[in-house]
Amino acid sequence: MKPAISTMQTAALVQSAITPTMVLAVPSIMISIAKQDAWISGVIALVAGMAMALGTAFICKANKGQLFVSWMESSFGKPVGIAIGLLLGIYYFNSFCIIVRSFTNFVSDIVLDQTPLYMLAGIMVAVTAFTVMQGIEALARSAFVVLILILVVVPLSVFVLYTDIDFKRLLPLFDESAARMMIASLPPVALLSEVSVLLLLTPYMKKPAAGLQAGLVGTVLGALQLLLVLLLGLTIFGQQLVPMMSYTFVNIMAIVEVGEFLERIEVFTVSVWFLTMYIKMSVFLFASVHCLVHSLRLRSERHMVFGLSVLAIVTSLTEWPRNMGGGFIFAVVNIPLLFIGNIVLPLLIALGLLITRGKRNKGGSQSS
Amino acid sequence: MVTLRQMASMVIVFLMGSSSLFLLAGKAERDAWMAVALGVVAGFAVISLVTLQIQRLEPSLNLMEIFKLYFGKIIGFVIGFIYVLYFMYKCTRNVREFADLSIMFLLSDTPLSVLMLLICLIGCYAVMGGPAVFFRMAEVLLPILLLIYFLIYILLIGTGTVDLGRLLPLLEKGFKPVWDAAIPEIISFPFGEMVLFLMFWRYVQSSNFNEVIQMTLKGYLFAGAFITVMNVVIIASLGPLAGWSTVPLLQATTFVALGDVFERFDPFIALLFFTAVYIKLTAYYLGASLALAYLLGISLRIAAIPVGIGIYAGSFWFKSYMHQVNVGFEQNIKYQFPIFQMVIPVLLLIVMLLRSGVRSSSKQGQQSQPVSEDSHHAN
Amino acid sequence: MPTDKHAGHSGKEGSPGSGQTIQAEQVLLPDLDSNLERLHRFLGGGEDIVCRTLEHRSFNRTRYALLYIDGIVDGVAISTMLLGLLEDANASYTETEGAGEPNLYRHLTERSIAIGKLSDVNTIEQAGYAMLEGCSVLLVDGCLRAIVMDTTGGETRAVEEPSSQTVIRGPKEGFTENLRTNTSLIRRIIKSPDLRFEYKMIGRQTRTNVAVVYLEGIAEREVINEVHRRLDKIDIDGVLESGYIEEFIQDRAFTPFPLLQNTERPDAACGALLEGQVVIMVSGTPFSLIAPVTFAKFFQSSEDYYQRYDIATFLRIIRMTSFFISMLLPSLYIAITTFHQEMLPTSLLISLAAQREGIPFPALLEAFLMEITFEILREAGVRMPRIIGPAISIVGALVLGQAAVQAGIISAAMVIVVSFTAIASFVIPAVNMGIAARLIRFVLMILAGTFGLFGIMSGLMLLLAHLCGLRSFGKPYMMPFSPFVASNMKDVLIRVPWWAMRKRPTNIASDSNKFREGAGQKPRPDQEGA
Amino acid sequence: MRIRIKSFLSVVVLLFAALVTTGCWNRIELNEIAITSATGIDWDGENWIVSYQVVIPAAISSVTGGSGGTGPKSPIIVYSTKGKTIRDAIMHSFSESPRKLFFAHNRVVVIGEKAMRKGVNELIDVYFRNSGSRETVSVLATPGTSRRVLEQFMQLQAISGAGMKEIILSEMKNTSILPNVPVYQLAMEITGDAKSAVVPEIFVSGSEDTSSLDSFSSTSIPSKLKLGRLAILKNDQMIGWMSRKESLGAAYLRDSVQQSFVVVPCEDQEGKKGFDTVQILKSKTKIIPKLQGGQLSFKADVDVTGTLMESNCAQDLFKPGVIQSLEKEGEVQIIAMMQEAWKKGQELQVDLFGAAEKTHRKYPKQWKEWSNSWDEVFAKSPLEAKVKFRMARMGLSNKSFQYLLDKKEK
Repeated sequence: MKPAISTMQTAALVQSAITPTMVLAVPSIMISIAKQDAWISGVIALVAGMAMALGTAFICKANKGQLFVSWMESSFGKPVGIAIGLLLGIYYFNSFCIIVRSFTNFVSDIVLDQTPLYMLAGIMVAVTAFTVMQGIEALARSAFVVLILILVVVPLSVFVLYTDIDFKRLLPLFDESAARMMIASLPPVALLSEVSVLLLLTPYMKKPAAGLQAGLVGTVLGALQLLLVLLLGLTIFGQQLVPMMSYTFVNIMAIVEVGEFLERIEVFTVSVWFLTMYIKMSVFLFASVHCLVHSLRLRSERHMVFGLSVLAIVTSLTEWPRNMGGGFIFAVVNIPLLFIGNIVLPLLIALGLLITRGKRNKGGSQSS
Repeated sequence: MVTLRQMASMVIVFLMGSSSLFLLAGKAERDAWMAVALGVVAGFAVISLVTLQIQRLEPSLNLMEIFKLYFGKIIGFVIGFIYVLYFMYKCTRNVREFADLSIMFLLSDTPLSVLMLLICLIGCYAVMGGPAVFFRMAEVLLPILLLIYFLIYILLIGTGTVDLGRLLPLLEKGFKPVWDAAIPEIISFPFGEMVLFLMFWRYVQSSNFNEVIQMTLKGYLFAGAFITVMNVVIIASLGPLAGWSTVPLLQATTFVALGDVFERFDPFIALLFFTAVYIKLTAYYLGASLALAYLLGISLRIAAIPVGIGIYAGSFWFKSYMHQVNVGFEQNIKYQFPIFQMVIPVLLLIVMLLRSGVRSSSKQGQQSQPVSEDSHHAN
Repeated sequence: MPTDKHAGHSGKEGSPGSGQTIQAEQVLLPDLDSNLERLHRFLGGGEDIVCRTLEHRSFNRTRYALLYIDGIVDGVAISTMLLGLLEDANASYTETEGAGEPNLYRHLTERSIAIGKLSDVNTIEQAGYAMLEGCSVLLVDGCLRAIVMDTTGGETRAVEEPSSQTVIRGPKEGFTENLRTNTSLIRRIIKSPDLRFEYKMIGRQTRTNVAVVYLEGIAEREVINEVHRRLDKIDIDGVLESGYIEEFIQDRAFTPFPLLQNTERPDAACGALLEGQVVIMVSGTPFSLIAPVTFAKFFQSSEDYYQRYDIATFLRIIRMTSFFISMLLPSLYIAITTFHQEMLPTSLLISLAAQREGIPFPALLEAFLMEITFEILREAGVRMPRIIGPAISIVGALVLGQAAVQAGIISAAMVIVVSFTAIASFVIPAVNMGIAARLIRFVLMILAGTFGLFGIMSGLMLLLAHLCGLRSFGKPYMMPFSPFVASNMKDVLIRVPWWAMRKRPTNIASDSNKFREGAGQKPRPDQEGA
Repeated sequence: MRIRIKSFLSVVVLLFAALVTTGCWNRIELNEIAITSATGIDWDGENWIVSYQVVIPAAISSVTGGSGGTGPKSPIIVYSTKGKTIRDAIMHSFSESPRKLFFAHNRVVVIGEKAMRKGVNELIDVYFRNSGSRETVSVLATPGTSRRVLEQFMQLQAISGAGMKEIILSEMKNTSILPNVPVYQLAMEITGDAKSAVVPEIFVSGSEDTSSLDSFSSTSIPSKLKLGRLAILKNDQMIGWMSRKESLGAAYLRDSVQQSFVVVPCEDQEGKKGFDTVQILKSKTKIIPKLQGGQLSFKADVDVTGTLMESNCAQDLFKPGVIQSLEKEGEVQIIAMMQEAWKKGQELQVDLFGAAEKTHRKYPKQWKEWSNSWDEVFAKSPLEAKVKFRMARMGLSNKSFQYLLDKKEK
């Protein structure tokens, strides 16, 4: 039977497609640009994210339940459809490699600094490949379970840090110019644009119409977690110290001290964080495999997953030099690529649909 | 329903409540116990002539109903409401006292607000159960309290801390200090508070009301004697230091050292004292809630909540422990409490005697709907 | 025994009486002696085959023979039936209008045989199989059909207390090997007309009787059809235990997690039936299978429903945590002591470091050593004869652990960790889930030894993906958790009191009738007087 | 199809085997790490000297009592290394220590005065850059060399590093004269608007050291580790010390007082003088900058709750008059302390009390031009302190004992 995933599970997928990389490197960059008003640009990013979710959901409504590539072919003709499918496939594969590389850097910086990079990347991609091989339904269910876990752990960490928070450190509000705030909101908006993965997910949903709901919940959850880390960073460390830390979230958890025994627990929170990283990697691998398999008309997805993951390990290790500055490259340099893949392409598709709908309505019967 | 034994044990525990903590009539120093004895006698007069008479005329009505019946709807409501505030104020004083003493004795670093919240919550839980449950608690607690007090006396006498010689130059400064220590203060502090029982007598199951009167007076006398004996023991064991410590009897227990095993057990005794105080403050809480429930026509459980919040908020009014003690012993006992405990009850008695016509009509009306009355209150 | 050809041929036939192409020499011939001789040859002439020929006086002395295999028939039923036949043989009947084989056949079936269930067969091979089944066959000279009488019996074990799944409070009777007793135990508990038993015969050589039991209207129709479809597909020589069938009909081939629940207790089986599940009972084993089943079901013991709800909830949480402890504790210990020492409080770290001062092996190897020793001890404990078995494993564990610590081979903390893990894996009511935890523990230990907490988290992610992908008879395995079904959560981690469990677990029971008890049955104490 | 699956599985198994055999990169056994409980940083003119106090687990825990039979071994050893930079010095430690230094359980970092005067920015950078060291380590200053502090034994606590942290924590909780300053708080204050920070001082009282175990055989040990004054830092360099009285006043101004005490002079009817000790239970300080015309001034209002711990004058404590006089005296004492600390801050031209941050928050526009010359602006702005003192309880007796004695004669 055709796999069917519920609305909440799609929301969990969308949320985990956005949050992990966003919460790692983006806060310290935003705070270095917009100082203590960084959380305002976080709010701007939230609003922009919801707008993008609305746009994507609007486009998805036009899809009558066909899979993405076949939907493209039916609305723009075979060659254009395959071109879009291949383009998206490559785009998702490329961002998959970026994500694998940024997580490998993160793990080797924070936890396992002497483990060789290829072994870390190997393990990560192997686990991701296994998850994708289980099919979209298993992936959706694990995403939901991980979301529940995060919704338990994150408030717990806020509760534990309660004594160190001092809201007065946000005080000279609107101290920075509006321009700096807009610039600071660029990286999170770029990452929030990942909601366009909904285009691929809605056909699999039990109730495709609820795609809007899933997109909104996903982006809001993601943006809220970013806001939470921004506020924690600002209220605990103040805006001068945070730019010095490459992974803000880890330093925040490092100063937790409850009683004599509950100290130095940031490795535990980071380990729970590994789960969300895995879900994000599996979503991207699934997206790229889905696009490539359907555009190239291949028979089985399992072989494509195996091939792509080996290719991903090699590219993610060799594409960038060894000594890259933490998450900076991926958060800032990656923005134009994200904009093209997640905003320009869907807009073109929307435009195309509008034009062809006019033609299709006239010749309504034979083409659909 | 409440049995006679329960009413008597409630009277004893209620009177023993906070009076067991302090040296009453401290101004009369060595002769304080005589002042207490005098107070017991004076109180006996007040309770038998005024309070019990009111209830004898209207055995099945509580104070609020009597006000409404005899003072008319509006004035009855107003005076009733003032009494609710009086009961709530007495409860706040006890809550604050309980909290401050436990901070001083047991938990020095706990914030006051948390402790008082805890006390109010426990009180609220007991009140929610209704009067029957609360009186059963008193009946269970009385034997335990008496046993422990008896144990303390045995220990104090056994280890020789009690030396009756310290009482000896009796009436050294004549009778006057004893008299003015007794009349305004002792009458109103432990013994004048019996006015609260006007709210409870109607729940007692008894064929005729005289049994209730006998039982209450017996309980009252026992409690009076008990408190006098306690005062004697305090003065006999502490002598000149009696007036010095805020809680003399606890101070006395710290002197006890029976072999190196049975030493420094006063925190255990402190807990016991606080149980008695807890019963007193919950009694006031219950009285206030029953009154409010009757006035506003709502059920006891719902009325207990606003009363509880009022008590908790009120107890923050006192700036410090000393302020609470000063307000209590200087102003209230001399000016405010006598009004509630003597002036208004006497006034009420007179009005009841005058408007006996109203009473006869209320008698017939009373047979027809006793049941609905009770159920209305009970749920 | 029948030649190979027969085997090939009969396998397809499976259930008796449905043969299509009957070769000539199979058909029963009128002549009694040739039939007897061919039947003997078909059954290989064991000397436990009994043949008793009789002669009926009033049906012009036609001969008829009674055949059965001694030992698997009910001796009492046979002897009474023989008595009846003998009497009938000597009695003389007047109105025998047409003597001869056909009405003797009819006369015997209607008037004289004292056995309840009769049926007739017309080939040697069917008669042979029936006799192997434990029935007895009556051949009449000159008649083309034979009468088959159901006289199955023989020595079976009495109903005893189940040995593996014991319970403090609750019924004490357990299933036995005999399918008939088991179905009667179920019948005695659920006396409703919609209780359906559907019988199948599986296994070419063993021809084991398998009963698919469900409650009409409560179990889902597709699930029942699915069970039947999968059972019919099994083509195997012999089925000696329900475990054979379990591996054939489960949804996924390679998974450490059990996809079918087995139980030895009729009350547990009936509990499953009432919740809309299907029970598969196999003759020859007290363990019957329950399907479809979810991950959470393995942490519910039948006692949860007999004890009060608060202790039941508490025990369930303990079981769930002990499952994770038995899987994660050794790997967490290795990861934290060798990779992330900063997570330990200082005093604990110093005492651990002092203990490990003289230990030669790295933590991973040390853990492996201890785990394997414990597994060996446990297996020794099980294999030992009943009395000294458990004593050996516990004493062994303690003595070995203590000696190892003294000798400085293993650190004391490791012995604590490993023994606590071993005990934790016993807490899980279902043994097969305990086994799953024990196997995964080794994989996680290797990952922890190489990548620390990161390795453990990767292993858990693999596990989560695998679990979410699993299905049991089409139903998602992680049912109430990941495809979140709020109403089922009432009976998973917590057990709400009985009066609150109104709806049957959705998505397992059929959607037609949802409610299993009336509403508003919360016990409300009468408000005694003020 | 079947062959390919088998080959894929065999590859995975091979990968797994490779994992285990090549060993595990980040794996460090517990008996291969040297747990440091305290580090000391010194500067001798051109080289950093970093000293480590390493814990010897076997000597402390009683588990391996058997092997410790060769007489009491010292639970800690101290050694130091020299280097151009701090990390360089730490790397030198590999050439002399059999085990890898492990900083995660480091409790305290002691910085010598010369190193403090040179600057702490290098140290903070080391603490934030690599993941091994913790940011919650407490910073302590010492007049002499930090190595001498590390070598001292402590009476009750075997590991003096952990002992130092416990002293500073309990001191902050009960008397709050010296604040506990973790590295991240030091970094925040230095990079804050005021560009200043404070660090508590620890020093070795007494002449010779108690660095050998046999000094424990007598009832009192020759010299002890004590908390002393407060070091003041400006732009990460130390510029001077602050006395204990001034540092208590600073603690009130920085609102870092959890519990403290104040000695209040008292006088009875006959005019006999004496002293009462009042324990401060709770104190809350608000510093509000006020701008009239160009002149910036600060108003500090503090409300304090106290209980009487000791009363030497003959007073009946429950009289309202007596309570008021006690409260008034308390206020006078606290105001005096605060003014003294404020004056010292202005004298050294360093704003230790967070005044800069509060001004930046209240007047962001004026803050633009004040920010670079803040020290002069701060030196000129006066402090008007107002304290609201509330006596909550009088303890177990309602009159002072002296009162009973005097009354006896009347």
